[in-house]
Amino acid sequence: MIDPKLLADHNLTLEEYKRIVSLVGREPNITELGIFSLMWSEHCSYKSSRAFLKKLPTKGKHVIQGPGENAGIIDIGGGLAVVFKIESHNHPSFIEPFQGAATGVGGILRDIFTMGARPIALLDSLRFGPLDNPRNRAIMDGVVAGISSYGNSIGVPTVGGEVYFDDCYSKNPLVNVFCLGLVEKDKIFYAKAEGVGNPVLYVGSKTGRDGIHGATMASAEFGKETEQKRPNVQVGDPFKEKLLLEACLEVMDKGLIVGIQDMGAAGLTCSTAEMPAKSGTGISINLDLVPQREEGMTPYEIMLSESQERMLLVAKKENVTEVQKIFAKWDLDAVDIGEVTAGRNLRVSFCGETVVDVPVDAVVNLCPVYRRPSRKPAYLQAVQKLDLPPLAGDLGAALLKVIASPIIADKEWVFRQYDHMVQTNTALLPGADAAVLRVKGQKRALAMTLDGNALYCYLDPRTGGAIAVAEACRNLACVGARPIGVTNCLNFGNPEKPEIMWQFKKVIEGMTEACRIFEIPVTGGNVSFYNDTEGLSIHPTPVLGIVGLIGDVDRLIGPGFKEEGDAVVLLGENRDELGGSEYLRAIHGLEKGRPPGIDLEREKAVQEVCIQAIASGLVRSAHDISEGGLAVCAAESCILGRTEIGCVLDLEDKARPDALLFGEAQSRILISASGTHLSKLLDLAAEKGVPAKVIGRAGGKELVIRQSGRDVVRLPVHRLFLAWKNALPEALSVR
Amino acid sequence: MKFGVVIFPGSNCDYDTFFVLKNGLRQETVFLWHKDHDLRGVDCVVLPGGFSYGDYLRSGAIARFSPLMQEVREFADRGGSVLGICNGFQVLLELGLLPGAMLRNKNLKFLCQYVHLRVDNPETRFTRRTRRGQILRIPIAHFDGHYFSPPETLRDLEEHGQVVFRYVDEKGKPTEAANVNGSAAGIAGLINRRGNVLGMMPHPERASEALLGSEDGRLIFESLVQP
Amino acid sequence: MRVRILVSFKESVLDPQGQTVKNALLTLGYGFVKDVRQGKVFEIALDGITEEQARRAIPEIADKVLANPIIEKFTWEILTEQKKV
Amino acid sequence: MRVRILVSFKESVLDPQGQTVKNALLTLGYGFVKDVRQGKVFEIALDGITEEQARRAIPEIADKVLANPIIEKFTWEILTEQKKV
Ligand SMILES: Nc1ncnc2c1ncn2[C@@H]1O[C@H](COP(=O)(O)OP(=O)(O)O)[C@@H](O)[C@H]1O
Ligand SMILES: [Mg+2]
Repeated sequence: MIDPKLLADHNLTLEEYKRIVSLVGREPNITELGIFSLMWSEHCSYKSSRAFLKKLPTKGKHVIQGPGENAGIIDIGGGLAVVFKIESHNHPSFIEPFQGAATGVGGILRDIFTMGARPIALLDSLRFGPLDNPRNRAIMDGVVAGISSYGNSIGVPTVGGEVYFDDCYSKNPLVNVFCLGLVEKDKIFYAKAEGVGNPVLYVGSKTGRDGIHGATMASAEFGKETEQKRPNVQVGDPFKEKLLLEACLEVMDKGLIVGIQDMGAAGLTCSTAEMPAKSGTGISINLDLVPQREEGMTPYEIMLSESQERMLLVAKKENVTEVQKIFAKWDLDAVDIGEVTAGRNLRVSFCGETVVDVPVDAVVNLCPVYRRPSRKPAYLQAVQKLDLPPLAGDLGAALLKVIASPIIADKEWVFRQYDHMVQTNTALLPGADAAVLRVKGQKRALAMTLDGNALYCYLDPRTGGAIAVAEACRNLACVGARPIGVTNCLNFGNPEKPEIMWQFKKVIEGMTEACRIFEIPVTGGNVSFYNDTEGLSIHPTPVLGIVGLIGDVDRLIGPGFKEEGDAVVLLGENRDELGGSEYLRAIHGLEKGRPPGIDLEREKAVQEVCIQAIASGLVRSAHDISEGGLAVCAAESCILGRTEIGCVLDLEDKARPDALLFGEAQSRILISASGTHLSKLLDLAAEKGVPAKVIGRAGGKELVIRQSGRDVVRLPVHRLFLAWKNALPEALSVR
Repeated sequence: MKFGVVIFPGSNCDYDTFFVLKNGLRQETVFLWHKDHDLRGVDCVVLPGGFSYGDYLRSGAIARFSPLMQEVREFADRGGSVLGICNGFQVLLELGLLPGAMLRNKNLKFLCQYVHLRVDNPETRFTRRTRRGQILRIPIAHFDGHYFSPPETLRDLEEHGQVVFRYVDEKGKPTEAANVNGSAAGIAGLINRRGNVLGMMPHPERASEALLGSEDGRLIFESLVQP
Repeated sequence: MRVRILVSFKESVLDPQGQTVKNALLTLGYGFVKDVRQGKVFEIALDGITEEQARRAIPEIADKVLANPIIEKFTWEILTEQKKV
Repeated sequence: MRVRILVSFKESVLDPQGQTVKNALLTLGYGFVKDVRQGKVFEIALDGITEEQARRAIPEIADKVLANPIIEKFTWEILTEQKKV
């Protein structure tokens, strides 16, 4: 009988093992066991999440490919489609921040170009522990350098992203990377292994012993024994990947291959099992032919290695020489290691012996699906109860502090390290609400953003999930883009804890509802469970990656005020909501209260007004009100233009002054417009039933906010600018 | 004017440069492959930005040995126009077509941002569409752009007007803060004595369309095209 | 006192830099090159500690600051006069 | 045969990486650190040439490829067994 320790090492339960035995029809050997352990890991099989993910809406007129392939695909017209996906690389980035983050970029890029698309944009969502801890600073420094090194070198611009800080990420930083590629609709490729007798080609880097069990590592909690897991981290080779990218796109463009799959998590195992499983075929390969970097590798090691920068191709027989010629041009080998077979098994031989012979369906599709128990967490009641602290005396001082909170402060320290302009499409640089890329030769442009407020999700997962979608869409609306597709990365704790499962369920419910109302399809994503270290879980952290389309790139606007004298208009309504705000966290040290409520229909109407107003050229700037509330939004609008421009806002709301300034009530956008366009803008809003009110005027050198005629904030814009600009570099340069 | 844009393994601004020359300036433009020996009859060779050979050893150190670069050297010796942008500039330094070497940026980080350049020599075939002292707003994107050469060389470069572009602030002052990568004498662009080989760290091809935020870089390509 | 610390990737870790240099050398005709590994070298000048103290401090520094023990290994030596670069 | 080549900046060239390491060490309390210089190390495995040939080829390789003589200098040695990292 099987050794329980061996099973534990492979993260398999006894029940799962018994199922394997019955599926294979005998006891698996060690290599086969390794294969099942990888493919049945949480990371690859989605066994705890699948049942819930099914609820997400995935249909839409323009969806070419929904979940189930390496990335989702949406038709954008004009014969073009966008291919996009988000992936996490959390655990490796904690163990080795630079290489962990770098190889995360490498992995998501391969997911995109395997489909025939040229990657044109990267975005990254990063979460770290507070920067007063040197360890957290070192992690952030390494992660940013790693992303920068890989993305810059391969020549894909990193055009946006987000950075958050919270204690819960101190031992569990999150590194989620999103990539978007552009493909001609009739040149899309899939991970297929069709055509019995077609050769299977191995291309890219040689296989080494690196990263064995990377996928299972991402599927278990971290503890003190992390040390032993160390060698699992790989070193990335962006130069090799650049060659691989060019060579793969060239063979695909010439139509020389049948199917292609990257070897990322779970390496050769994943690609040789998934490709035939999708095509109803089998694959037979000979490991002696696999290019190896190290001597004496066992079949187990070769099959489970997660060496980077590798791909598996299935080519048409008659094209092999041509394919090899193209790879040779890029200084790469394309080695024929096997063929597509009729039997639906994965057969692997090594030194003349068959070392693996298992049904691909069993490996890929027959992993048990779990409906793990869920229970409402006990902490919720305590954290949702908020006794508002007494009103701070000087709200101007509070604003200076909130705007310098690392969550809100300028992120240039990060994105200056990323080449965000290569490929010369970036029409709106990092720092705006969403990144905007022109499509060469077209009037239309693409907008994209990553968003997710984990504190809201911690305080109320369902509302948090809905707001994450709404806020991402609002960011797109602020640049005039209508959302067309969603990808998402769900970062959670250990799903075997019922409380975590409950959070997961609720967040998905919220996201599902929002996606339905916005009518945007989810085309894929990634789930990262087991983000716990020594028993502590991170806040539930969904990261939404939403892509939008802009009709006319010449109408593009940014978040900063443009002209003195322009009217400042509030779309939406101020409300007395302080729960879950950055103000409470930064000024009072409280992560408490209920997050702001959200009326999704209202939200949609507000965004529609903004999109239409921009398309009609009625507005000169638009900025969404989110973390930090109205005061921070106004200050940023003063700062973010080509030159600093002040403003005076006159508010009549009855709310508590700090709630009015810093509350994060949803569905609000701050717009500036010239006098000539104002009435049309207000008419448009009225027509859609959206509250819109002129609340002030841009101009001068100060930010002045009045409530019922009394100044509550009066600050020179330049002071706000300096506080916002210097906060992150200063926090990071402390010794 | 016929342009040739060189592709090394790891070049990544090759298409960007090609796009500006072909679609923006409507010039005949071809790609040149690093393994070839043929310059395909071009009038100007452009070495684009990127990370040739990953820049793993030193930026530009391996690309200089490409077969094509031997042709480019002879082409330059015959007086042909050669423009090296970013990694292309680094290749020209390694090749010895321009003097000096590149060190890591002074803050030891990759820098991608707009900078201001002052034209200190408008009398070259690469800058004749600019004025002396004109300020150009063009982005940089590099890790190793900290120009170095020994004091004698620097003196020599200044004496012969070989410093074409210098990092300055928006008013045209060569301040320490404006010299973001720490280059000797704030040097952002250099020309050889003969005036036919220019290397520059900033990316003019990223500043050749209003939509992208600046058209100042276009002046450099237009200078070359001008009869 | 001067010490020299060499830091390089562990054997099983991919060394893209070394690989690239190796390929370049082969293309240039140095066919006798079988393998290249690239690493970092640190030369540190010390003052005010005994050799014995240095022998304890240096590996600590290397492990904690100069090398990343997850993927790198290091060796070190105290430099006698003629060994300085 | 294995050779080791050390490449480092000439004295006249500023070494900001070394400076950064030095500052890091000082903040960590290693007050006895007076100076740090950072460089590169290459370990090359050779095959099919005599030691004499290697003694001619290695400095050539170092000078032509591994180091940039404008900013860098190098030293090299043939490694005896016990010296391998
Ligand atoms: N959060 C999610 N929402 C929607 N689809 C998801 C989510 N997470 C994963 N998926 C989809 O499940 C499918 C299985 O993922 P797979 O490609 O095996 O994962 P990976 O590439 O992460 O190893 C993919 O198509 C992926 O897009
Ligand atoms: Mg995948």
